[in-house]
Amino acid sequence: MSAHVHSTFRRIMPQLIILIAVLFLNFLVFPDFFRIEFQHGRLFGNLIDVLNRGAPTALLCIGMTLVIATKGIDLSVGAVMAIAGAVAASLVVDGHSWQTALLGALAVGAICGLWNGVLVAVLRIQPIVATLVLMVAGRGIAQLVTEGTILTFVNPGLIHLGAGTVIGIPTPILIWIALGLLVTAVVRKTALGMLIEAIGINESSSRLAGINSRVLIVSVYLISGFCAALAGVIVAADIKGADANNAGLWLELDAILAVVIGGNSLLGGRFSILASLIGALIIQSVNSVILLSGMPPEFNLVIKALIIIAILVIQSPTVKHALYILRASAEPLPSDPIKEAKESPQ
Amino acid sequence: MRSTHLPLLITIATFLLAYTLCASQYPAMLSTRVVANLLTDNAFLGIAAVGMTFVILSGGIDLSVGSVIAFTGVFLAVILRDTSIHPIAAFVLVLAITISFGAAMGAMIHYLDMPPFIVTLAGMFLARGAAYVLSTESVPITHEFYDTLQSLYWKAPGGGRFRLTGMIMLLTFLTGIIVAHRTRFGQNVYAIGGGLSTARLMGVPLAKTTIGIYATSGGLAGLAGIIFSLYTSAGYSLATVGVELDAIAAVVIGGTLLTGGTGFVAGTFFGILIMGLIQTFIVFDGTLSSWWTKIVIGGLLFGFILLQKGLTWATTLRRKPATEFAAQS
Amino acid sequence: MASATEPVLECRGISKFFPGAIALDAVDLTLYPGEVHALLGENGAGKSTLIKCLTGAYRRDAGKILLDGEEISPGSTQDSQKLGIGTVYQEVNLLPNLTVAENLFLGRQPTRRGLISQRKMLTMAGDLLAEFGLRINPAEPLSAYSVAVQQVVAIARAVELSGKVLILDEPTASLDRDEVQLVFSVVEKLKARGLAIVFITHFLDQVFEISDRATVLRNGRVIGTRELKNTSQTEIVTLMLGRQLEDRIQDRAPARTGDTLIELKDFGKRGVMEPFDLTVRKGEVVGLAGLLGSGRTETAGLIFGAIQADQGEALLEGRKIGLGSPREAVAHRFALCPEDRKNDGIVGDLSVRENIILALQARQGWFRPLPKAKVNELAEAYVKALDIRLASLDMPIRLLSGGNQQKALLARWLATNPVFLILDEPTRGIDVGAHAEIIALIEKLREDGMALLVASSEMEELVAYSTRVIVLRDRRQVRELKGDEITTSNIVAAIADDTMAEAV
Amino acid sequence: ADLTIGFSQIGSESGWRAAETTVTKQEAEKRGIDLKFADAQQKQENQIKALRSFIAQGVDAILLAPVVATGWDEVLEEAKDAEIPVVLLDRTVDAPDDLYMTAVTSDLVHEGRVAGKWLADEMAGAKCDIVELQGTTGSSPAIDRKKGFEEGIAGNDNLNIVRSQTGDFTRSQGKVVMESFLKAVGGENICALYAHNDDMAVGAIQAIKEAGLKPGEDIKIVSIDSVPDIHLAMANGEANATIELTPNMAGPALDALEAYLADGTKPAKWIQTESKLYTLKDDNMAIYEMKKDLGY
Ligand SMILES: Nc1ncnc2c1ncn2[C@@H]1O[C@H](COP(=O)(O)OP(=O)(O)OP(=O)(O)O)[C@@H](O)[C@H]1O
Ligand SMILES: Nc1ncnc2c1ncn2[C@@H]1O[C@H](COP(=O)(O)OP(=O)(O)OP(=O)(O)O)[C@@H](O)[C@H]1O
Ligand SMILES: [Mg+2]
Ligand SMILES: [Mg+2]
Repeated sequence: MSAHVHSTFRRIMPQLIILIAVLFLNFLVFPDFFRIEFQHGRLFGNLIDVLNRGAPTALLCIGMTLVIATKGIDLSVGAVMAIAGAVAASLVVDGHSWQTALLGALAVGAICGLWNGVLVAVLRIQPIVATLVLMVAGRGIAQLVTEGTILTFVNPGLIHLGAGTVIGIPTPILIWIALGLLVTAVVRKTALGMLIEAIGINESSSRLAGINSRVLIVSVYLISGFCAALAGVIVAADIKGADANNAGLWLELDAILAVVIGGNSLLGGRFSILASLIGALIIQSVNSVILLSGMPPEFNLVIKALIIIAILVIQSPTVKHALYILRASAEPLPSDPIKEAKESPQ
Repeated sequence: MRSTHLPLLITIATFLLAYTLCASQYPAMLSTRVVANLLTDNAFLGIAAVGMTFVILSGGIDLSVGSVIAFTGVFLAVILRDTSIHPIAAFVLVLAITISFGAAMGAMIHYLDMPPFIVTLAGMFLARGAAYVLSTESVPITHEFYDTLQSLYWKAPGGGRFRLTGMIMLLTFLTGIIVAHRTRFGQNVYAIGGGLSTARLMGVPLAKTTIGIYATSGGLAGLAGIIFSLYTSAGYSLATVGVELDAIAAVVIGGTLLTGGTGFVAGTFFGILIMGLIQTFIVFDGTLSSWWTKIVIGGLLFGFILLQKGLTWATTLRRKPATEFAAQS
Repeated sequence: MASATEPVLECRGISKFFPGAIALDAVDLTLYPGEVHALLGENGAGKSTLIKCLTGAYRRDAGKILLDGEEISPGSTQDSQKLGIGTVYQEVNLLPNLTVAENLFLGRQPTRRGLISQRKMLTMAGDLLAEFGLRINPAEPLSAYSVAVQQVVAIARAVELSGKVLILDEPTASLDRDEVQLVFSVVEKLKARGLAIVFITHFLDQVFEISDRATVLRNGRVIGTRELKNTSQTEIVTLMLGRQLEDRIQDRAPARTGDTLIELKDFGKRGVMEPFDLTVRKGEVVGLAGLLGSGRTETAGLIFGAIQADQGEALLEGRKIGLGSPREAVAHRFALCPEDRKNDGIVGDLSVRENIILALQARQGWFRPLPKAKVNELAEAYVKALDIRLASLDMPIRLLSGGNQQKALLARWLATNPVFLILDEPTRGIDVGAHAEIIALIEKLREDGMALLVASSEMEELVAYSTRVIVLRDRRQVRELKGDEITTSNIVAAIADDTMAEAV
Repeated sequence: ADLTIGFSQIGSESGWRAAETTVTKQEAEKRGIDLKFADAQQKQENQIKALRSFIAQGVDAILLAPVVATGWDEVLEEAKDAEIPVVLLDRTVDAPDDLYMTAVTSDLVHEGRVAGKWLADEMAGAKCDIVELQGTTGSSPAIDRKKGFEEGIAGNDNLNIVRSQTGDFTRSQGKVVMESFLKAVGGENICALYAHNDDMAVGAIQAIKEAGLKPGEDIKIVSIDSVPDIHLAMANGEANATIELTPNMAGPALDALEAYLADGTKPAKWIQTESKLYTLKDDNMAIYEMKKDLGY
């Protein structure tokens, strides 16, 4: 067990270090960054904001990690968020309870995931294009539901999901942590994780070993759709309205970025949801630096791009290998299996 | 003719069929105006898509093109406003910048072993951010050289104007076709797309080719930016958001596989025309609401992919026993 | 013969370390012009690694390489190609998406006014392939041709590239006799032209047929170099294994076949395999013989559900079963060790341990993970039983040498405790020692009452373990040989007979 | 004869724009006009394509809501050659004014100025630190409304913009950015919020409430557009002022077009719509009820 904890820790070590570095950057631009107070029945502070505002990306990257592990990608999550938010809002506006609205939205998200999954696993359309279809059309579907307006609602139950607190902690934080733990537990305590990795590494071999790759692939897209729907509901609940045009706009890119910053390969295979979640927090912390720095907004993108490039370069296999050599120069192991293997075709 | 030319023929056939259908509903679609518009309006997209075709043929992706186009426009507008250099010099300068930008991304992809998706995503943020820093406002370009270039067109009977920009796009496609099929660089692009490690063992110069591919894409995005600035006589940092996805869609509709290694530059040309046709048709129809427009575009994209899939499937089925064993990673 | 002349290529003290393994330890190798030099050794001895260090595919950690007396240091395969070293790597390394001609001339295309001349390239390709007895359309994509054809194309390409040295890493593993002869005749020609040729294989007959000298590697060290004229096979084997290979007792325990296990009726798929009937009993090894492309792999794939049959039915112990997918087959305790281990066998990035339990876990279902202790126990047991050479069970399987990967795959299927085991080319790329062990294993499994179906191109091997041999041709079953009929010559005759019959 | 008019709309990126589309369609229907609607998905190139297609199709007139001011000369010239009158809606362009018939717009700078003036009057010399939620970086409303507001408060040393960041015109970004303002500056130190549109203000109001402050009292809120939800907030005393940008640009535009096509009367080059200021003195609940079905 302790060996397991140890190896997990080693896996997420680089991400943790980067997170701490970026948080420290926050501290430099805003010295009160780490202060957390209990105000008006809720925890209040920048750190809480990072956790809270990171919720949509964090939720998306749970599903995205699994999809990417199977060598796929899901570009439609932003659009699915919009659809789910619209469905939830229109259900409560029509007088249904928030539970019904939530279930409805999640079901719709799952259906969207199913559609993507079938396109990828059964029709064998390449994931990028397969999900591009829903990315383009999904926002239209969401607007169809809201008829182009921002559909506002006042249902307190639904609003609580996005803007409420539980014992002082904003609900979205609890939701993404809970879902992250749940999915991690499910894939790691069962054989699912290994089977998903096997598919991502070599689908043909996996199928011949008796793995039901189709169903598994459909499932990961389904989970991704589900996560996106949950994120969509939270985002809508947060502003008490479904904004079909803007909800989750370009958030798929953040989610993919989070997965990559989490050290997961876009080529599929080995994955760590925990590391992806830290990746999501890193992205949110970068956003936080930008907001707190008080720089004019035209610099936002340049700052974000430069920080991200720095992070990615540090994490790239080549640089990692160089660091490994540096660290290992005292030890007898002269080279890194990852790098060497890259050179080998077999 | 190689059997692999089939997807190309199919794309062309699809375009002709779709055009006939559209024309039968709206005879005005046959006017020279529509034909000229297809060329002029899609010139910048077409040029960017040529670069994207090379990137995708090599198994990569370039998400930065939309931002690079916007950056180019802003850069030109600002430099022509603030200095007195001649536009041609400005063009050369901006092409040098975008080519180096692309080359830098290629170098990161190759030497740092990072996935293209992520490198070019960061490039997309950076280029757009740089455009913002140069100017958030839309800057008009008033140089008379621009007027000269814009006045270069041939007015066909029926009112269609065949402009210089459309011709530049055609020229780019021609060059692209020749480079892809008749040069070593082009062959190396296909080789890398067929399998990176195999290409390495076969002695393909990976560094040179990869950097070349992204430099090409960056340079063509720069050229597309110049064309776009001619098209709008301005530079605007919010322009051409998401154009990379349009370019990718055009490449895919044109029959190039995103996994790399198979496809044709010429196919992309028809992919562009098909997308332009879809848009023209929607405008001619004029009854779709904002959201139905999106849904219909998505639906048509799906339709084309499905059609292409079906045809590939039908053709590979014929020789399945032969291909199955040779499938390489 | 060649000793008087200066060496073309000299390796001095080449070393290569991998984490947990020393793949090469100060290896010396000297090549003279006009010689065929065999590089021999067990699986994992370091042969392929040595080649890759030579051609610049790997960075070597120590040592010098001299070409014509001058020190060279190829940093990439491109460099070594320029220096006149042509190489065929262990797995076919060509690009399926390019045409045959493009593959042949990649990087050296004939140009006219700066542009590649397709027409000229096609003519040149046609001429080149004709030398190898291949009459195929070089304008077709490579993927349209079989592995064997591709292998020959790869050899042709390497020959074209080799001004001084030609390296062939197990080039004959997927070729049958006629094609091997063709390759050898080309090698003879090149040898006469003064090239130095390195030849790696596990077929000792072929080594003695074509090679002049042999260098034997064991555990990354050179054990010795011998003039083959004055050496016996036994001596070479002893050098390779570090021990003598006991002669196997040829008379097997008589086939005590049990009840019928599986019965296929009118089973087949249009365009892939003509419908056939097949019955396999418990305790029986059915061999599948035939030429390349005769349909052995297809037969195996059909039975395992990897290729979906479109007609016929399957009975397992008298009950009708469906074989629509490998998953169904695995559920019925079938197992298939595939021919193409790189693409259909290993899951490269997963650890050896995970690869071994993969099929068992897949059968158990997603939600019943095998307990850790059980996993370790299984993996360790099989590593020991099959003598898989590895640094650690946690290393990704793609880092194992080819032969050891093959053994790990075998372990994967044995771990599922199958009732019916299908082996497609089980000994491909496996060294002599392991070869004998695998044959012994097949024997043992049969004696334990398992039913086996083994497809192989090595007739001696089929003769050694089969209780029945089915001969295939052109995707049809043409003969069945039983008991004493099973001899190499009968199999060859069966194939030839049929050819004759066809011709009439 | 039946008129066919092409309408090139930017997209449906905000509630206001959706309302403009709805109103335009209603106005066209009222007059029996065949309206060809083209949504450009926020892209200028799509608008140019749409215009060219309209010309090829031979429509009688074109309504254009330009996404950006520059870049229209070429295509407008083509329309002129084809003798198709073009009317600009809600934003103008940087082209010679003989290339279009008229522009029906509000004055974006003026809107910002009204907002600034209102705040200056409201504070009446008291010291006030203002935070600003900008629109999408680079968009003309963001640039002009910022400029107008700065003009409006110019000369009042008591008024200072202490933070200014983009909220992308959306509710959720408005909320997120306001949250960070509240922490970076301290809620008690912020006296007023100026948002470039109502949607961001609505998001910011929620952030202020969650921080335990009273929007409208602790922090004065002024924004632009006059969408229904801000009137609801004003009715609840959670926002203080909004400046109306009417979604009915098509009404005056079509009036002018019909007059021109009937007897050739040329309208003025600029038909300015009113930038009406609404404050807590108005009956905001009634306005909300009136507006809420307009498709915002
Ligand atoms: N990238 C790598 N990382 C770690 N170990 C490696 C790597 N590549 C090879 N090895 C190890 O080096 C040793 C030599 O492997 P090599 O492939 O050279 O063997 P070989 O002699 O070609 O065997 P075979 O006959 O099976 O092909 C093996 O033990 C293998 O596990
Ligand atoms: N007529 C043909 N033309 C081209 N390729 C062929 C032809 N017949 C068979 N092949 C190819 O030959 C290869 C081997 O075929 P198959 O697997 O059926 O034979 P096998 O007896 O199992 O041979 P192997 O010894 O390679 O396992 C396959 O890739 C098949 O597609
Ligand atoms: Mg080897
Ligand atoms: Mg076979």
